[in-house]
Amino acid sequence: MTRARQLVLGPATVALLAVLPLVVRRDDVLNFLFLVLLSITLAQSWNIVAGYAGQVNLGHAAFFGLGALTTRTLWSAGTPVLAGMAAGAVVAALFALVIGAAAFRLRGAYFAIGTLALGEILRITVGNVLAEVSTLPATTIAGYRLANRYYLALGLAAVAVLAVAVLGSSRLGLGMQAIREDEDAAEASGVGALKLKLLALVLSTALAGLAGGLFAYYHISYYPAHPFSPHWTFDSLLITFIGGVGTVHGPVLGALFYVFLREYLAIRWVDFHLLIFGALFVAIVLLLPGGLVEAVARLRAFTRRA
Amino acid sequence: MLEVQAVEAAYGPFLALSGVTLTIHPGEIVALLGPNGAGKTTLIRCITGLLRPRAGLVRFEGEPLGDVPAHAIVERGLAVVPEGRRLFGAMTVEENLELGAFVPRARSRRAAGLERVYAIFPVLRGSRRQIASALSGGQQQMVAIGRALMANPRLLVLDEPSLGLAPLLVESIFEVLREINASGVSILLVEQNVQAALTLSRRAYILEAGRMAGEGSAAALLDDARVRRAYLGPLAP
Amino acid sequence: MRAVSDVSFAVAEGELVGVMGPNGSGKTTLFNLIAGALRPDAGAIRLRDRNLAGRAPHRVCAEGIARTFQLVRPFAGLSALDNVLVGRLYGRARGARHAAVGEAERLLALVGLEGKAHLLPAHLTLIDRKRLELARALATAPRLLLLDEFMAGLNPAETESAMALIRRIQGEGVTLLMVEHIVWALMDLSRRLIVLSAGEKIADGPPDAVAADPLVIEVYLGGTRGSARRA
Amino acid sequence: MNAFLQQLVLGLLIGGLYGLAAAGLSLVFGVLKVLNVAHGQLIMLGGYGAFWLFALWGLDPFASLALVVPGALVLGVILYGALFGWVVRAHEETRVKNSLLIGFGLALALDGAAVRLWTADERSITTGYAGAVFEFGGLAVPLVRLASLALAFALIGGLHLLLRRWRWGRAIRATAEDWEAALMTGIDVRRAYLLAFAIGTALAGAAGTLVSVGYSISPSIGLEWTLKALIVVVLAGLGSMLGTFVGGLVLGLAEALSATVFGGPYREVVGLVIFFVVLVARPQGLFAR
Amino acid sequence: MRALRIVTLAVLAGWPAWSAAQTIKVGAVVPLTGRYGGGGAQVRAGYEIGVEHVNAAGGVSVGGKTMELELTLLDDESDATKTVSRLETLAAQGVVAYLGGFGSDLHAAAASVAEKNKTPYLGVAFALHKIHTQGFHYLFSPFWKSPDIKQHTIDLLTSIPAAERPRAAAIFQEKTDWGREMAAAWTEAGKAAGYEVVVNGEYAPGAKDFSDLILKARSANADMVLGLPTPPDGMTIVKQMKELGLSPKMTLLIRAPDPPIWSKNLGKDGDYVVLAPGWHHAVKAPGVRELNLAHVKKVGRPADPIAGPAYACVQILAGAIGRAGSLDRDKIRDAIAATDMVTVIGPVKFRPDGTGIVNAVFLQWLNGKQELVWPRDSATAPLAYPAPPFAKR
Repeated sequence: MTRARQLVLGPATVALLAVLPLVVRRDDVLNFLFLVLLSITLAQSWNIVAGYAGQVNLGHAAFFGLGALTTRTLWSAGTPVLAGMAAGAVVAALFALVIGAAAFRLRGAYFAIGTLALGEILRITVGNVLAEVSTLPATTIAGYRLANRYYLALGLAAVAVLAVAVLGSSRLGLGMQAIREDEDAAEASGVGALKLKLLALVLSTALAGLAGGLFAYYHISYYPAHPFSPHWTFDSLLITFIGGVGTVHGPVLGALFYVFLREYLAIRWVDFHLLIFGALFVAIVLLLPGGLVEAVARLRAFTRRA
Repeated sequence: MLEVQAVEAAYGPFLALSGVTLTIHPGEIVALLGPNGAGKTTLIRCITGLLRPRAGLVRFEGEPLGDVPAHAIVERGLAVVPEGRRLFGAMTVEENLELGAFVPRARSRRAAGLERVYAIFPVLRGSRRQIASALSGGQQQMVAIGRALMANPRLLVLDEPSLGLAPLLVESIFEVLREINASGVSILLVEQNVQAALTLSRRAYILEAGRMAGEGSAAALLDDARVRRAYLGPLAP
Repeated sequence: MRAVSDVSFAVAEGELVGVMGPNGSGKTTLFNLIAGALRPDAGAIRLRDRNLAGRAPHRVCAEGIARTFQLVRPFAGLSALDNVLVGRLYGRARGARHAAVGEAERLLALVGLEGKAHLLPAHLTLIDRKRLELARALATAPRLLLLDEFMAGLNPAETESAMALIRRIQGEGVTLLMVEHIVWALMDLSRRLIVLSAGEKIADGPPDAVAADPLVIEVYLGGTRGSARRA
Repeated sequence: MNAFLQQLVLGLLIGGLYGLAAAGLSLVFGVLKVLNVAHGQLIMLGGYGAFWLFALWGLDPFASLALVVPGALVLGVILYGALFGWVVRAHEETRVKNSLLIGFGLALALDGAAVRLWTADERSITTGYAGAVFEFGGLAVPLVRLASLALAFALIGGLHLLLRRWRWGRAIRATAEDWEAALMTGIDVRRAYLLAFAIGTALAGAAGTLVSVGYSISPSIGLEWTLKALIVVVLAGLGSMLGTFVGGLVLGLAEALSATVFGGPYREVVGLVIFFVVLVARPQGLFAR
Repeated sequence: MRALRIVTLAVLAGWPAWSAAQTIKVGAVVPLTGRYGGGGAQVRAGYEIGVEHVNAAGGVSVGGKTMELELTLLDDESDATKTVSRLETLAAQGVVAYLGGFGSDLHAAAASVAEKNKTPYLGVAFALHKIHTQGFHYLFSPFWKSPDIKQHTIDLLTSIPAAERPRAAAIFQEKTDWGREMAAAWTEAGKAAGYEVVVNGEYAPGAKDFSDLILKARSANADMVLGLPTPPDGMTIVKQMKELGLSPKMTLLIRAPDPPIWSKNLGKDGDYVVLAPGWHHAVKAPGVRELNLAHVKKVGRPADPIAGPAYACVQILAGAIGRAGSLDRDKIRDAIAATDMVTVIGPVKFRPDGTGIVNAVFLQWLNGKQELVWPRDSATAPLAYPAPPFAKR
């Protein structure tokens, strides 16, 4: 795809999605798209550190959760939600800086499992300390508009995609990709690996923190430990991998595909949806080992030839 | 014994071997010489089934090895001592040796094989319970050769057995190879140590940049300027 | 275990020095020490009087020492141009981005990769990958360039063109230290050779003197002592 | 003091189960370089196997190991042939990634299938001798859990011997270290992979049996056990089954210790903190060579 | 990008759109998989039998027109975010009311969506009172709450002769808000019932080892154990109590012993445990027999403890729609609030906060069966008290 087409198509998609709530007045469609957009943001943020800097972070939910926790707390106390989200992003990124220095002593699978442990530590601690359900007051619920959440999600997803697109062609992104490909060779070319890995982690977790803030704004009633659940990490990972890791489009395609399939099957086959979803997932991985981005490229090459 | 005919091999898009032909007759020691990166190890990978040639044919005792999986080639009587020894470092010396006799043709003669290896390398008997990675380089090389011998091969392929060893050790290793050959095992020896290799072998091939650059009797090659130049350059004496 | 012990030498600005020695003699270890990939247990590595021993590789690179790898290690997921850009944007040069692209393209042309800027390394031949790695190293604007077996695996024609390339780079004022197995090429290129054996320096001098050194012939051409005498 | 010692004893007992749960995962990861995140689901299936043998025929759970383990072995062969055998053909990096994805899909499918087959109810086996206790110097040592520990140890010990003495056991170890060199010594590496995966699944089946006796099983326990096993695998480091077992014991002890010191709710947190610290200080794990 | 467009179109076009039919649409999101799957299955059976019975009896008369109930039930995998998403799907289908799932976290999420969508919500199987203090307008629960349990615990204990009552209680407090709520309530109840809380130990749900709590209770000579563990935690607690020799006179566990599987799993070790599931298939109320018959036909056993209240939800809803005479959700809501009817769980009324005024029951596992032991008048067996030590069973 040419850059020019990208420049037209991206804003056009966003514009189309922006007018959608005015046309389609169904909360289920908005809610579905909200989940897709949230998944795009979360997967894209994971993509920065895993797809670009090559560090498979299995503790991603911790940053999503920290963002949600901070935002919800501040918002409940009367802070405007956007300010709360900003604070959530800062808290998530600061935590990333603190643990990153230790975690980046680990490489490869050890980094992955180490961060998984960190995520679990946070989840259990938050579950222990904050065991009370967090529910918005009835007056807030009365004024709850899903469209507001949808627009915020749309904006955030656009920011996330844009951030990854810009990063991908920037000096920093180039350095991160060099680390992903070969950390030693990157160092030999002057790339300070630790600094860039930390930067990628901070960027990634700040976005995850924002996504968490969005979740806190969206979800009326949940237990504070819920956004710390490893499921959020796994969802991000699966979406990114099945879409295409280290690409701008991968997480977008992956999120659409993953959320759609999951929701559709859950509605269509109440008793067998997990079984079908799992089996389909396995089949897709076996048939399209390169992810959806690659499959789309192959499909396009095929249709062009035909 | 072994025939390599017009073999062509590639890693991805770039060609590592082209039109390589080589023959080993029963009972021979043949040296394969050539500078680093000339494709010697690639050729060995083709012979041992780790890499499928893109074109050409490898025959062992008259049978083409085209579709034979690597592990089954050992069963046919072709064993290899890989470059860098590639021992199973966390296992004991004896476990390494016994793994050498993994294939059915060698299993029944495991005990005799062990005795033979210990007879050839008496030091190993003493260190047989030691973890292989704890051995010195020379002893590790002995284990690697011993492991290949345990397969009871009719053709032994050695990839740079002198690598990183002190000259005295190289000498004794080569002495052992001569003994092994005398017991009826053909040998294909890949070496950088030209002098030693040519002293040991009767014939030699010279591989350069993926092609056969020369072939001949060892005695002739020892005095061949081409060999010398390949290693020491035009200024070589 | 000691891979390299008590090796001392100096390289003058603009010089091209060859390092040779049999496999396992410590050449690559020496390079890793200079480039910061390994930390020396003792001794100093000075570039223009600044001690670089023990510094991280990317700092060493920023000081002006670049390297290539024995087995080529291009960034497989990045285009040729991006490979070179990494060097340009992070090395000693740290140019502005738009200027960097121009410089990267110039370097790609210099090493003979014009028209291949957008290919992935997997689609390049070995010699081209070596050229690419050289361009990436040059992009960091090195004062000293370490070439680790640059000619390994090349056919004679390719070797000739690689030699021409190295001469061109030397002509640009880069100081070169190269490990090489293809000795005739090394002897042809350099005015001075250092020979390592078992981690120690056993010879240092002009090529003809080194080639005639009996010690060098023994360890290098190898063989038993008896046959060395015969040679 | 007595209560403290009692805690440690119980921590040790559960640690043995952690070790057994991790052993299969460790073997598969070490040999195939494949991360099977559906390992917990395989444990779950093993638990159901034992449960049904008990519920339908009244078979003692420890005796039912004699059926569950071979059954799981067969299941492992099938899973390898159908799924993971395809993954091992890829390069190592893609291998881990694709195995993660396939494992995830498999886990979901098994979760869903288990609910359909056995309902979502929790199940547990209580034998006639459940709750029996050895008194030992004032410490209560529950018989069932002691037997579980002993069995776990016996299984791991057996596996250890198998990997040391059996021809194919050595082949598996050799493949784990250097599959190319293994191939060059005449080992059919694919077969070693298959065996390792099947044995790993059999170990999961055994672990599931013990879980169903000491604790309870339900279709949703998979993830929890996968995480626990994963942590033990990394804590212990790859390379030694006995090391993995000891790693499990260490984790069990650490949890018991922290429950005593920081209170029950922080049992797992402290275990994880210890894990992280060990990992950063010694990335290759406690017992890896 | 072409594929992206195709997928986008597919999402918009293929998304289930619902046609208006001549039925009353009722939606339920219930955990059928995941950690609450076991409880969800009980709830589901109650709903489905309830809807069958209402329709078999001719449906609901709405403004002179008789309409059938149409239940759409979706699985949320015990994940609150999916609960929300699937409730929205049901809303778009045009449901006039929601029936709840299982587990307080899912209920909390679901009730708030119902509130947002201004759709009446009837849920059982959660005793957490806190949700009802948020000022929710559409939330109703014909199920007893923590304060009710507290009061009835007092009633149950005071029915025991004063000299024999338990004196020292150990509370195994799950580290959740309901756990905290009930621990406070039971501590309070001790004043009236004459016991002292000697151990109040916390644990995180899903724990594999409860020995620290059990040992503390043993050394404090606790003669009563109170807790509200999930089924796996409850089973582990009982197993470990036996192993560590803690044999209180009374063990009152809410939630874990509710499913019939309890005694299958624990055998006679599960006996004597007192439970408070809110209902029993032997209570004397109209319709219980029919419910049991249908449940036997469907599942092979009389109705489970949670199936009854779930069935009652359908009865209450059908009654309210009939009285509202309209499918307007606010009118249905008001009719539910004004409920005063007799269901399979007995007479039901609602307080202004949406909690139900319902009969209370305590059951006890005796010889592998759930026996109704309180209230005395409908009891199927006398309360076995004190419970014999594990060793003597």
